Amino acid sequence: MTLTENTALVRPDTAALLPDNDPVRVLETPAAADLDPEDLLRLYRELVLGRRYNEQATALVKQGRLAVYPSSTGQEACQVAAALALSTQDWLFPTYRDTLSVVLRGVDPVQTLTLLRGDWHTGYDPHATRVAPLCTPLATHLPHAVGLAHAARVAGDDVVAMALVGDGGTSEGDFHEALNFAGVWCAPVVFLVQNNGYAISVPLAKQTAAPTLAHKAVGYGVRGVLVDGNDAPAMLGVLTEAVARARAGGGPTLVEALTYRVDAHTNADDATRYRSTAEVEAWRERDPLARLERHLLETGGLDTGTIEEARAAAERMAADLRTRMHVEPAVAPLGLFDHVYAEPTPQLLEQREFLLAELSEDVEGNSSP
Amino acid sequence: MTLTENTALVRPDTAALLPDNDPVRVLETPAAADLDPEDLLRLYRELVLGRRYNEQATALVKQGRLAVYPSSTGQEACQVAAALALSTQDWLFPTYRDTLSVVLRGVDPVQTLTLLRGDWHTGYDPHATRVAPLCTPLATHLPHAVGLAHAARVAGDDVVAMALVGDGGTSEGDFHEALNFAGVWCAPVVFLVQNNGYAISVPLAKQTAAPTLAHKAVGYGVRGVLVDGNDAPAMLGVLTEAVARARAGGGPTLVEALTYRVDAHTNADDATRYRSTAEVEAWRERDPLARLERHLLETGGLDTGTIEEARAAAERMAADLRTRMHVEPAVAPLGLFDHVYAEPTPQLLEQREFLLAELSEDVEGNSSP
Amino acid sequence: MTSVQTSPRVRPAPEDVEESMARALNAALRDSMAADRSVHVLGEDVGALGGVFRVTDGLTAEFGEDRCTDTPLAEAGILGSAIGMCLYGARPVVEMQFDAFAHPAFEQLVGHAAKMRNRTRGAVSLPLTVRVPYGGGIGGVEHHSDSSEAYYTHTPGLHVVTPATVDDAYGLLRQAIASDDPVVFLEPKRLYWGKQPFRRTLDVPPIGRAVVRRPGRDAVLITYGPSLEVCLETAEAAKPLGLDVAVLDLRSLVPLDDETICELVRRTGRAVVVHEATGFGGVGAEIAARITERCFHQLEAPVLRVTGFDIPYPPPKLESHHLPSVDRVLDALARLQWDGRPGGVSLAGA
Amino acid sequence: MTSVQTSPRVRPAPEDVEESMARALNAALRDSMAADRSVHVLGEDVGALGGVFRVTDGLTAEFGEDRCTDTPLAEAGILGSAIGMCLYGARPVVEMQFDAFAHPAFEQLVGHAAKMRNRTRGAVSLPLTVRVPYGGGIGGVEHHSDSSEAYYTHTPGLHVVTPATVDDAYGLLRQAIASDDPVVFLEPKRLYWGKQPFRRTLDVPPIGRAVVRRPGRDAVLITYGPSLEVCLETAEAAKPLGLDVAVLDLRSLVPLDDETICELVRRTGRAVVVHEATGFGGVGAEIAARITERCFHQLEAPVLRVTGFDIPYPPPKLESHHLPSVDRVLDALARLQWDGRPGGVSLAGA
Ligand SMILES: Cc1ncc(C[n+]2csc(CCOP(=O)(O)OP(=O)(O)O)c2C)c(N)n1
Ligand SMILES: Cc1ncc(C[n+]2csc(CCOP(=O)(O)OP(=O)(O)O)c2C)c(N)n1
Ligand SMILES: [Mg+2]
Ligand SMILES: [Mg+2]
Repeated sequence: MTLTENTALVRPDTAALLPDNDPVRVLETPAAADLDPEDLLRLYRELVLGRRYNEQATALVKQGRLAVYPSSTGQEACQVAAALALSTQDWLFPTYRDTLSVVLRGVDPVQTLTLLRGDWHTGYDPHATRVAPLCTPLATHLPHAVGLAHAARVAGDDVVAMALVGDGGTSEGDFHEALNFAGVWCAPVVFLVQNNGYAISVPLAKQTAAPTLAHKAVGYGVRGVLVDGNDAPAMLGVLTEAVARARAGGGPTLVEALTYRVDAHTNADDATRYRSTAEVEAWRERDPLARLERHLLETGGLDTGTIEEARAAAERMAADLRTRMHVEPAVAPLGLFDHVYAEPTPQLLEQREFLLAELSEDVEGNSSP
Repeated sequence: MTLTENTALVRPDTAALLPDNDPVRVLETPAAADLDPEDLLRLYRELVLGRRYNEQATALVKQGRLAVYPSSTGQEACQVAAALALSTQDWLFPTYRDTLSVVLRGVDPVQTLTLLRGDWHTGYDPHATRVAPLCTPLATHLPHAVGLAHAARVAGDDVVAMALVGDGGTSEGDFHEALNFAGVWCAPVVFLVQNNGYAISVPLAKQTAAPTLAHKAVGYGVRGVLVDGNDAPAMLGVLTEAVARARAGGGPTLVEALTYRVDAHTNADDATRYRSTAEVEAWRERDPLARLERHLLETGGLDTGTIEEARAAAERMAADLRTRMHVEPAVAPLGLFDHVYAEPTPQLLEQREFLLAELSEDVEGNSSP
Repeated sequence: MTSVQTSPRVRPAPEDVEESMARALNAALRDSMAADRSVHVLGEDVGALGGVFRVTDGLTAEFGEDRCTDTPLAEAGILGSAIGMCLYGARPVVEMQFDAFAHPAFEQLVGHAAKMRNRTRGAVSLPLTVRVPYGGGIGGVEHHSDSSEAYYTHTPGLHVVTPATVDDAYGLLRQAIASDDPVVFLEPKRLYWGKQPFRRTLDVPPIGRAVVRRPGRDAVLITYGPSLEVCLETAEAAKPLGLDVAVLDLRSLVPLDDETICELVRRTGRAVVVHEATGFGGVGAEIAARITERCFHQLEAPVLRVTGFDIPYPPPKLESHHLPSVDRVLDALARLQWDGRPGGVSLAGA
Repeated sequence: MTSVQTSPRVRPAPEDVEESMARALNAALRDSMAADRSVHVLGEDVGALGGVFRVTDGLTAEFGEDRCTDTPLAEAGILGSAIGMCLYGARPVVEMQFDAFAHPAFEQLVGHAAKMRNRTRGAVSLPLTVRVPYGGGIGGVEHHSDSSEAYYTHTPGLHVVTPATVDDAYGLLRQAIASDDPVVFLEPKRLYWGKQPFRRTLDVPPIGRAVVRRPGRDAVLITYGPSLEVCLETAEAAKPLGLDVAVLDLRSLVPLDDETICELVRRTGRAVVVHEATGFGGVGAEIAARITERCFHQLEAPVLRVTGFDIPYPPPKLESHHLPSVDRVLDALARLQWDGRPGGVSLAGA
């Protein structure tokens, strides 16, 4: 008996796990020419829409219509690819920054923004949309994605879970536990790390000493892939492949997408405190939308008609969003007690009565001269 | 600007991090002949002592002198090497299973066993002994080791921390957070994973899909080493080198030692529920003490006189331990309130009064006819 | 670990078999799993070993590894993946090996399990049971004897349930598993091994209902889980002293049975709350506060508390000084201001 | 995030400069670091950014990265390594970015920070300060407005402190950092920005002492942190109704100033406890329970509580319905059974 027989493990081949140190790129390789033109156009349209969505949401904060908005401007290729790589029956596990991918999954934008508008915590039905609530405590939703994917696999169903997380989130214990469970259970889950270089103000160099975040996969027996997160076709290609692999029983993949958050962390953040304009400008030049547009124009895959069409569609979405977000949502104070439990406890019923009385008094008070 | 400039990270060379899939061995390689005979004899003596200590502690449970004993029988090479690899000023962070290494660091065995005897939680002074309390919640002491090592480095002091953890403990979020902090801070800390194949009943195959536990180092930019944990000279060599590297500013190392827990998890455990006698027997043949003894006898590094001397010393230690552990320790109920805070709160003083009154009544009650 | 015997005080029906609480819990898991394919058990060592307390004994053998699963050693991961399983329609029962080892999963419990239904306006329910062996009295070393119920009861969105009898262990666990809300199911470790008559029936009062384990006119001892035995013994010991003491077993801390509590307090005018956990900010504080709010004019004396001290749980050789004892509860009864009472009762020296 | 103004009610000495609580806390950190080389600040974004609330503004520039350190994003790792730093003689001040984000570190706090001194019989002290911005009223989304103090106060071994004035913010934080025990230092987020006179002095009452912010003969409002303002306003509003209401600012929840609490309750006979956190099992329950235990015969009415409801913290647009308001505290005062009172007070409609 050798020592490694210890564990009765069929240990994965290390070399197969080790990600390249160079990110997957498509736009700058000749291979890009082979891409399906329809897919590229779809990507392009979604990127245009996504950019416009980010702009509109940012404007809505300034207009006091959103409490806060963590923008994904500059990260649209990741957002779009995450949404497009999934099939209908699959699940998405987003963070606060991933409302764009939620919208692109087909969730109504107003419902998607409910959390950030402040009328409720989640505005859509996760079961109906197969989108988990926007998660704020970092990395805590990753075990949920693993559990769901595992349950689906055990049930014999064809469901893949895609979980999004930031570079900072990879430092949390829950990231580790989720990746490890996924590896052991060979769960059909894809972890997409949007490495935008910062966790609020903290640069990646203070976050980890790992060669790349994709290398973290090795310690879980999970496949790791590094990809240029501002290269939309590369993103879609890598994620589509990872989803297909998970679907086929090939287990989880950890995808690190190198991207950049062009805006501040949220509207409340002052990014000049921790990064230079030069850095931001350099990244603007790698803008995922501009890059794909350039590529398509150069390769003849795009004409001005299509560009205008895409922009018009985006404009319609924005106008609709603007209009609907300017309607102050009806909030129902008594609803505070309705869903704490399936049945309100006697204590909650008492508290509901109390609030009801208070609200009635207010109404009376207001109606009296 | 390339994408990887994103982070301003000087990323470590991946190849340098990637551990071998084959454990470091010494006893079965010709290199063993080169080892310093004095070191080998020291190792041998400590192994003999360690084995005897494990036997004695196990006996003490049966005699009702210990509440519980998690034995390190079969893992003595790890225990001995961990203790010997450290210099006086270094710190050890042990778990419940590592009392042997604590004893070999020079802590009084009776004080070491205080937790397991049940008279108090920690029996020795961590500052005086530079040994942290035996840690029960798995992996939660690893960040402590990192913090201490970091503080020492910041202070410019020459101190290395060695933290012990089991294979199961590597799945905890705190393991991840500790390794990541250590990597970022380049902290002088050595993590020794004693992979004894099981976390209570759970075999490694259900614990992780990683190629080896040493591979977990890669995701933290930390060096990983796999070593035959039942090969005492290999253990000592690997740990000594890791400690020296940490001391020299070379950063942390994660060492996975392949070993086996020959006894049950604790006396309360029934190991037959989850592993076969054949498996245990196979591992007994790799017994670290027998292996070194055999090697030393074969290479002429050991004579019967030395063997007897070593055994006699071990016997003296065991006899002393036995005698002292058979003295029922004095426990002081009022001491329950003394160290909750530096100064007891008014509330604790009241509660102390209450217990004092109760104890006095008891005494009166007992003394009355 | 030493076993603490429980005398079969409750419903000693001769036709019933006797069973330990650990076995009753095992039966509840088995019957729930057999009745509902969506019930999954997961945790550390729940498979081949059957759990360190053998509560999951035989479940993997009977239902397979996918239904009763040894997980990696990571409590947040266990609870978090159970939450994800709920999203896919499963009804997971998670085992935390000891009370203190649930703390690494605190964020998952408080940040997610407790909030999921509310944050989704009822769209997502989490039919999740978190089994937590809790309490002391078994000679466990550090981190093996804690009572964390107050953390959970203060967290809206969680039900918190704890049986004190073998029948309740079975009935309440089955109810917990059937519940569409997360239930923290606290199992009093020291009662695992003692045998009591066992009816293996779902017919126990629902979660949210307290049960009077002993009627009494003079005062009521309000308690739960591991302290029920102490209170029953105290009531017995108070009898020769002329006191007729009721004992109320809460069974469910959230929801709390205000109705029954207040009924007994109004009837008796005197109450003592008894639990093992640290007194400061413990469940006893909430109960005492709400009794006073609701029954102020019926109270002959302040509601008193007999609880663990405000100290970390002591080592085995000192735990007897920490835990509520019959003497301490008697002492509290004696301090319930009996002077003005018709007939007068002196418990001095009790 | 909206800023809530605080009017300078406390010690409006004309010679003092006005300062916000965030700046006072910053000054406390700066002065502590200057006075003692062993003081280290660590947390998420505490460096270049100066913390999301700017409380650590400028510290890295002044003291270097080793003294004020941006850590990786992992709360258990932050608190755990701070514990290790203590073992090496450091005096770390940890920042948790928001109350709910301290939950991943719960095990480190409860399992280690709180227990280290006790388990080593005093050999190891942990002079650790854990700063936690807490409470609501700032329009924060989910997980940004929680009040977790009850979890901490129920954990023996932790001090729990919370300032409500700018002077206390400075003085108590300096005391907390100087303390040889772990202190959970709760900073009421909604008071960060309002300015008050600031003396920058260590001469504030010690941790463990409550302060009467307003004297009064008829009833006492007992509160802390973010609710002090509400109570002071209520007391003011009660005056025209004929009630002379005292306001007690606890400042320290552990240790609790039983002496001052009981003195005021004995003097007034009536008390209301006010806090934002969920009422069930909240700090108010403990205070109400112990007042009743200690002052039963001086109480003219039960101790009432005005607290957050037993629900997850609401979204921004509904938080005003959850938080204790002047109206609610007035209402509680009105329910303090004034009928039998000489002179009689009617607060009906208040
Ligand atoms: C557990 C937890 N700790 C802290 C925070 C506060 N916080 C919100 S976003 C953020 C930075 C996240 O960085 P990253 O994961 O890289 O995602 P990004 O915002 O860049 O998309 C922090 C620290 C949080 N939400 N959750
Ligand atoms: C946080 C935590 N969870 C669970 C436990 C219960 N427990 C004690 S030892 C153990 C197995 C540990 O296995 P491993 O890390 O491999 O160490 P070994 O005992 O084999 O030395 C478990 C689950 C614990 N002590 N701490
Ligand atoms: Mg980021
Ligand atoms: Mg092990």
